[in-house]
Amino acid sequence: MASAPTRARSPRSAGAVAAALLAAVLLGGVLLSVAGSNPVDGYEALVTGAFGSRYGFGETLVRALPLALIALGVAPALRAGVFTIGAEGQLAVGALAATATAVGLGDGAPAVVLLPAAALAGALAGGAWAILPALLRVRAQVNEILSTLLLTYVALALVNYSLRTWLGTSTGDATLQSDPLPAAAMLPNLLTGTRLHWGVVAAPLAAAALAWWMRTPRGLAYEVLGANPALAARAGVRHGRAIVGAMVVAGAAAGLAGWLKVAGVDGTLYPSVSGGLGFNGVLVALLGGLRPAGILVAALVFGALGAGADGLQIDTGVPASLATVLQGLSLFFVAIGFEARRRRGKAA
Amino acid sequence: MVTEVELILAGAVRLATPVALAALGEAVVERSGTINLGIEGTMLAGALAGAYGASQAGWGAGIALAVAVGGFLGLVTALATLWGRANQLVVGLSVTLIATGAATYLYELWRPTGTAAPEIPLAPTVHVPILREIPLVGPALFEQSVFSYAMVALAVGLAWTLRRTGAGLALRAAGDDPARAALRGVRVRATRTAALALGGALAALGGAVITVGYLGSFDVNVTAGRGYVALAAVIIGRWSPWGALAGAGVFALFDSVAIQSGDTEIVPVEVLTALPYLVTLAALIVVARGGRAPRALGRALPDDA
Amino acid sequence: MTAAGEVLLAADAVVRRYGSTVALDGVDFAVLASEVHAVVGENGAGKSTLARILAGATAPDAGEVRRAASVALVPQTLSLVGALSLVEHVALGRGLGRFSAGEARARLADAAARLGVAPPADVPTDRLSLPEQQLGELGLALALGARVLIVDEPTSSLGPAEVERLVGALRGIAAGGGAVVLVTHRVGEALGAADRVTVLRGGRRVHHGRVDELDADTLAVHMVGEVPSAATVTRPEPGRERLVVDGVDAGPLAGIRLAARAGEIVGVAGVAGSGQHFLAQVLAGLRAPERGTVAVDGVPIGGDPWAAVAAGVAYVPERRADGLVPALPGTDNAILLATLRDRSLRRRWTGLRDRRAERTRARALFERFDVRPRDPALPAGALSGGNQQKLLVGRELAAGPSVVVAHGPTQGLDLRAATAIRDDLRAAAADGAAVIVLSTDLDEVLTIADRVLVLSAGRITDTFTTDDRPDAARLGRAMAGHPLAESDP
Amino acid sequence: ACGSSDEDGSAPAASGDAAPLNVALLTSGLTNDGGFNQWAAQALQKLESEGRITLQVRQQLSDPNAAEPVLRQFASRDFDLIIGHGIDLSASVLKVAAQFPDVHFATTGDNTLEQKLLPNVEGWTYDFGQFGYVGGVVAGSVKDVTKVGIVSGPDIPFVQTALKGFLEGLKATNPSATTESVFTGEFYSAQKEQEAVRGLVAGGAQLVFANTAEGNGVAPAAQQAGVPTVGTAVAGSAAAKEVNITSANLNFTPVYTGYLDRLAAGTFGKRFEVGTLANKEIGIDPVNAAAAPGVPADLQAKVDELSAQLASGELKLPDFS
Ligand SMILES: Nc1ncnc2c1ncn2[C@@H]1O[C@H](COP(=O)(O)OP(=O)(O)OP(=O)(O)O)[C@@H](O)[C@H]1O
Ligand SMILES: Nc1ncnc2c1ncn2[C@@H]1O[C@H](COP(=O)(O)OP(=O)(O)OP(=O)(O)O)[C@@H](O)[C@H]1O
Ligand SMILES: [Mg+2]
Ligand SMILES: [Mg+2]
Repeated sequence: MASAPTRARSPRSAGAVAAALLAAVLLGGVLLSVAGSNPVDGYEALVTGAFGSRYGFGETLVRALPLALIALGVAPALRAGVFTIGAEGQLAVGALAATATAVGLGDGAPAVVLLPAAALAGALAGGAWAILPALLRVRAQVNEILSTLLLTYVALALVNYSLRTWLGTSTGDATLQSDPLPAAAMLPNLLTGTRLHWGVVAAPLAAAALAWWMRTPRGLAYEVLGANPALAARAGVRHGRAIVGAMVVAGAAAGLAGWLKVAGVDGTLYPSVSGGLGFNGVLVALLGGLRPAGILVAALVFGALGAGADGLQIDTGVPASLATVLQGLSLFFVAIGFEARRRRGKAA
Repeated sequence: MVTEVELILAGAVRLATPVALAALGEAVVERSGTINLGIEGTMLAGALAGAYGASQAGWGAGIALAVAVGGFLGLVTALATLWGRANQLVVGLSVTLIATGAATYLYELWRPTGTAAPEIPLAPTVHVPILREIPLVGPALFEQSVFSYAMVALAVGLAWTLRRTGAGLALRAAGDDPARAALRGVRVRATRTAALALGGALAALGGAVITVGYLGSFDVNVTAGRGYVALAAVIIGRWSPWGALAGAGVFALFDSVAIQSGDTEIVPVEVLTALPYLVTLAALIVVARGGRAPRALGRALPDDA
Repeated sequence: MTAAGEVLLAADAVVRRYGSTVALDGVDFAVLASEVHAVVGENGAGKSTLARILAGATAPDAGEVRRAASVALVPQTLSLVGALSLVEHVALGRGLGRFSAGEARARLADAAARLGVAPPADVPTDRLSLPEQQLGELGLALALGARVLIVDEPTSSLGPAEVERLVGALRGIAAGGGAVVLVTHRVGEALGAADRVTVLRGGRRVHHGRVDELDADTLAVHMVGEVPSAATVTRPEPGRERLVVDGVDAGPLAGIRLAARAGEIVGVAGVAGSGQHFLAQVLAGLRAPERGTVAVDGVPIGGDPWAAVAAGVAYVPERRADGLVPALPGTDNAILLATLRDRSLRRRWTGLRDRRAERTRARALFERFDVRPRDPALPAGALSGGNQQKLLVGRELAAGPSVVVAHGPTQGLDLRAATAIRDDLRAAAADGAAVIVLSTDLDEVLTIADRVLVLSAGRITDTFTTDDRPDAARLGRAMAGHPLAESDP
Repeated sequence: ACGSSDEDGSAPAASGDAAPLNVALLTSGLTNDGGFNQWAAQALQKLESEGRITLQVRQQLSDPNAAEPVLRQFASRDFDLIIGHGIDLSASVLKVAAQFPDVHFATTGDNTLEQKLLPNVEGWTYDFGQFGYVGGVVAGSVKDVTKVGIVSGPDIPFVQTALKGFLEGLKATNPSATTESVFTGEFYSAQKEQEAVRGLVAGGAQLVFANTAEGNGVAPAAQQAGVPTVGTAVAGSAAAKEVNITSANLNFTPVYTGYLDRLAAGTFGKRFEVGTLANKEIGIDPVNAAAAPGVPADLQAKVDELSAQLASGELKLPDFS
């Protein structure tokens, strides 16, 4: 169904990504050697940690889920040339709203009420957090990279404040956290012996939605938005509304990811609920080439690196922070690899 | 009251110095047309390199090592964005990921469990005898780390260089209109590369100032987002060296007030944390209308430059 | 002192290829002291390539260039860096150390004296008007010590008065013992300004010699070979008013009032900076007028591009890049404006794009407007400039518009493509559209329009029909937009 | 309250010289901070060198987001004992332990931890009041000190307990001394500690007490300001060696030996223990007489005597919590 050049481009960029990942793997091998570990053993431990056990596999998926959701949500904005990178803060306020809703409705409420109410609260809060930077971009030409970044810190301060005051746990714990969510507000487990929960179905659903949207007339008009807003307006996509729309959708997806985090995994709101997920989500979107399938794969790679790293340290004693280095390296080489491919494609 | 104001101001200068050094470098980088989101990671790398070098061979060696590491990261960024023409934002964020991960990784290799914390000699503080007694601003201006004075000297030097030298002209031209600058004999890529190397070196210096200038210890949270603060400071400062100092000062002032207000919670501490970001946002709204950003900022290098 | 007739700059049998295109094919050239030497030819003839090779900015694949004096190139697209002043340009790209602004200023003043005009030297050049920038480039080249100036199409955005002033400056340089190579595709300009002329066609030198031995027609034949004749379209008498602009203020525009009838082609002439861009945008609904109304067939469209498209306004922007998305395939570019509007391009149940229907539509458009190659799957950016323009014009005209707003529609195109596009515009008018053609090129406007409005500094200063063409002096006065800053001592 | 009950009978029946046990230590800070985290790592490394355990250490896990997956990884991999060291880890340990009833965990916290323990989790805390009291006595013994500055971490109950203990000790030895107190809000924030110290010294403090994790920011600032400290970790920074008079410390060796013994005996679980001078889980660093001119020559003797009195119960302190 895709037009010829689009279809022709996919395997080539897949090749570029593969080459880039290979380069990252080689450099990572050097770092493993520095740590006095045999790189082959190191990678084996990494892979075993990520996929070698039921628990590890579940962990990989659990970690990939919020990344995928954020990336799929932010993809339309990035495709339209809107660089909204505030998912970190949007996830945090989404988690905050979802927690407040679930805890506020309390133990009495049934799951059919708690689950959708908390999900909705998360998505609305995340989306709302995107409105200010969106309006500033549209009305005052304020660069959205910076405004969304700045509001991320404001969001984290808001979560901290809430946990220190009105939303803080009543049990007098030393660390900031909310009361645990009522059991009925938690997403049921999907795979016993893992943390994998039913929320994971959100990723393929969101991917399908993105794929569908990219094939709609509006999807085409959005492609034009970044390069040529006047032309997009003539095609029927108003610049201002489109940008606000794309940024709010990205925010809502991040907020939803925040709900999934507390209702699927943590069961409690911690100040560090976002913990870099938002930034990594944006990177996953870019790594996945802003396409649904690519994003799912990239999210799995990131998730596997995170889950595998714990196994790596346990098995070989290599510090788990190597995973962060590997994530950065993959991204770095993918960014170069994409461009090289694009240019070679043009020259041909 | 007087002592409190003195403390807050002096503390603000100390808290501003690392950020301002990074912001000065980033101002140069952005003037040449690149946004470097890698400075957060570069600062952390500099903090570790400074700590390592200082513990091995004194604070001067720490600073030298940090500057070298930062310059190297700047060159890597240049290689990817200018020669590889990769997206600046992605490369910057990935450099931050790599540097953050690597700093944690290397520190754990350097100081595994069971070893003592490194002994990191501190760089000296300059005490100017009489001027230090001036009320209110005395301690803020005349009793500071060598790096604070270096920061001011650097701002003077950079402002002059941008206005009065061929290097400054080349830099501004590369950031404004790379294609035409190239037509006029400016080596755009070389210029931007040099700017990135300098910016990386200064960001790393800023990081090293935290460990070698003030703390005498290292952990992976020492920079805590200050690189992004430096980015904001550059914008509040409208891409000028003096503006970068002022922008860094705004953030530091709020931090300093938050610390000195101690447990007398007049406003929630989170408000003080969040306020500088909101102030920056407000500044952005004003500045965006003025619109004196380097015109080619953030764009990929044109094929003919 | 050098004698007149001394060869200052010469090229022997230079060849330059770009991929399979041979831009220059064994061209000989020489410019002598004290002369203005015109290089003329159609678009794509190789003029700019020759200019760059002469200046040393591009290396030839074969052949040799000899320079007996310092050479400076003022390129076709201006090369001033907007953030820097002219004074700073003197030092730009010449070493990294400290520079003396005083010395640079003195050198510029000296150059200005030779040119006879002095554009402001201390403000960022993006604050200068276009003619000031153009003259600034010339002054800069002289200040940097060039004796031979190569000027590539300097007049494309100037009005008659400014062209005259520039030609005067160029003649002054030649009189002072320097030499000027004037690259242009305007026959009249070459004849008026130059001592000798070199004609390029398809990368070969097809003629060279003294200007006083030539007349305009002969020179045109040298340039073009044979001139394709315009297809004759019979058009009905102008009908009802389709476009009415009433008292519009927008940006520099003040009190614009105009009407265009079905079947009529209205030209809007004006130098760059006269407000043409704003007028075109207002007509296309891309900019809301601050005051006044724009109506198409009685429907107001102020500031709403979507409503404008719905009312049947076709818009060909000044720059092709503003009308097409180079990265997207021809198909997407061809159906872009219809995709959200036209149900037949969508699948019935899902609402998704119907790729087959889109391709069919695009192929038909490529066929009808002769876009080559006939491959709508190619990215639009891979088409040549002329074919991109045909694609753009085709998309806008395909749906049978009520009003056509075409801004510089044949700019930078060779004669054949330009003719085709003019024919398309005439056909649209014949089908009942009101057509507005805006251009800085007076010849173009006179060629196509039935009626001409002169726009200057945001106001309509004159209006006439093409049958009743006014003399050059009246036109010059009407078009004189920005007065130049007088030289300061 | 210190009852031991072991519901799960699956504990490995290992004897003293059987194969070493697999132990994982998760700390909230760095294990070379010279203080709380390093003391734990040192104790376990000693046991490792004696061949009783194999040890894996993971640092800087104060963020539950980072800590919980690591706890689960260890729990799912046949570790005999997983220690979550630090009050910020205790909630995570309890959460994960509930899902792995067959795995043994230990964690630290404050007095509220006791009620939350599970059959497979042991808890530990120490006498914060006593800990602070020792510091107060030392600070009060320094000559010519009229004002003492105190830098505390977050304003939470056990930090308050230590603070009250300090004030009581100070009053006991120097009743006329005044104090000024600052909370940084964080256990590990060296730069905030520094600025707090500068503020206190500018306000007239002649000595600073570090009531934080290890005071790694307190010592360099105090050194620059020219005042001595009490309570900073001497191993944590070069400055502390110069300016710190003495600090209380924690000795985890008896704690961990107890864990191993109970694991071997199959009695591990739900036990809560409080470290004190009496059970030698609190100790006091040697006095650095060169830290300040006002340190009296007999301070070491005085500290030793105090320590003995508190250990024997001869001197009883009120409940500060
Ligand atoms: N950098 C380039 N890359 C590829 N092709 C080029 C390049 N420069 C010129 N050409 C090709 O060489 C030929 C001559 O171009 P040139 O710019 O010299 O023409 P020109 O006579 O100056 O035309 P115009 O009147 O449009 O300025 C054209 O076919 C053009 O497409
Ligand atoms: N970016 C590109 N990618 C691929 N092919 C290109 C690209 N740009 C130009 N070409 C091809 O190079 C050739 C020369 O292009 P150019 O635009 O110079 O044509 P031209 O001679 O000026 O024609 P026209 O008169 O239509 O503008 C054309 O065949 C065009 O298809
Ligand atoms: Mg040309
Ligand atoms: Mg062309």
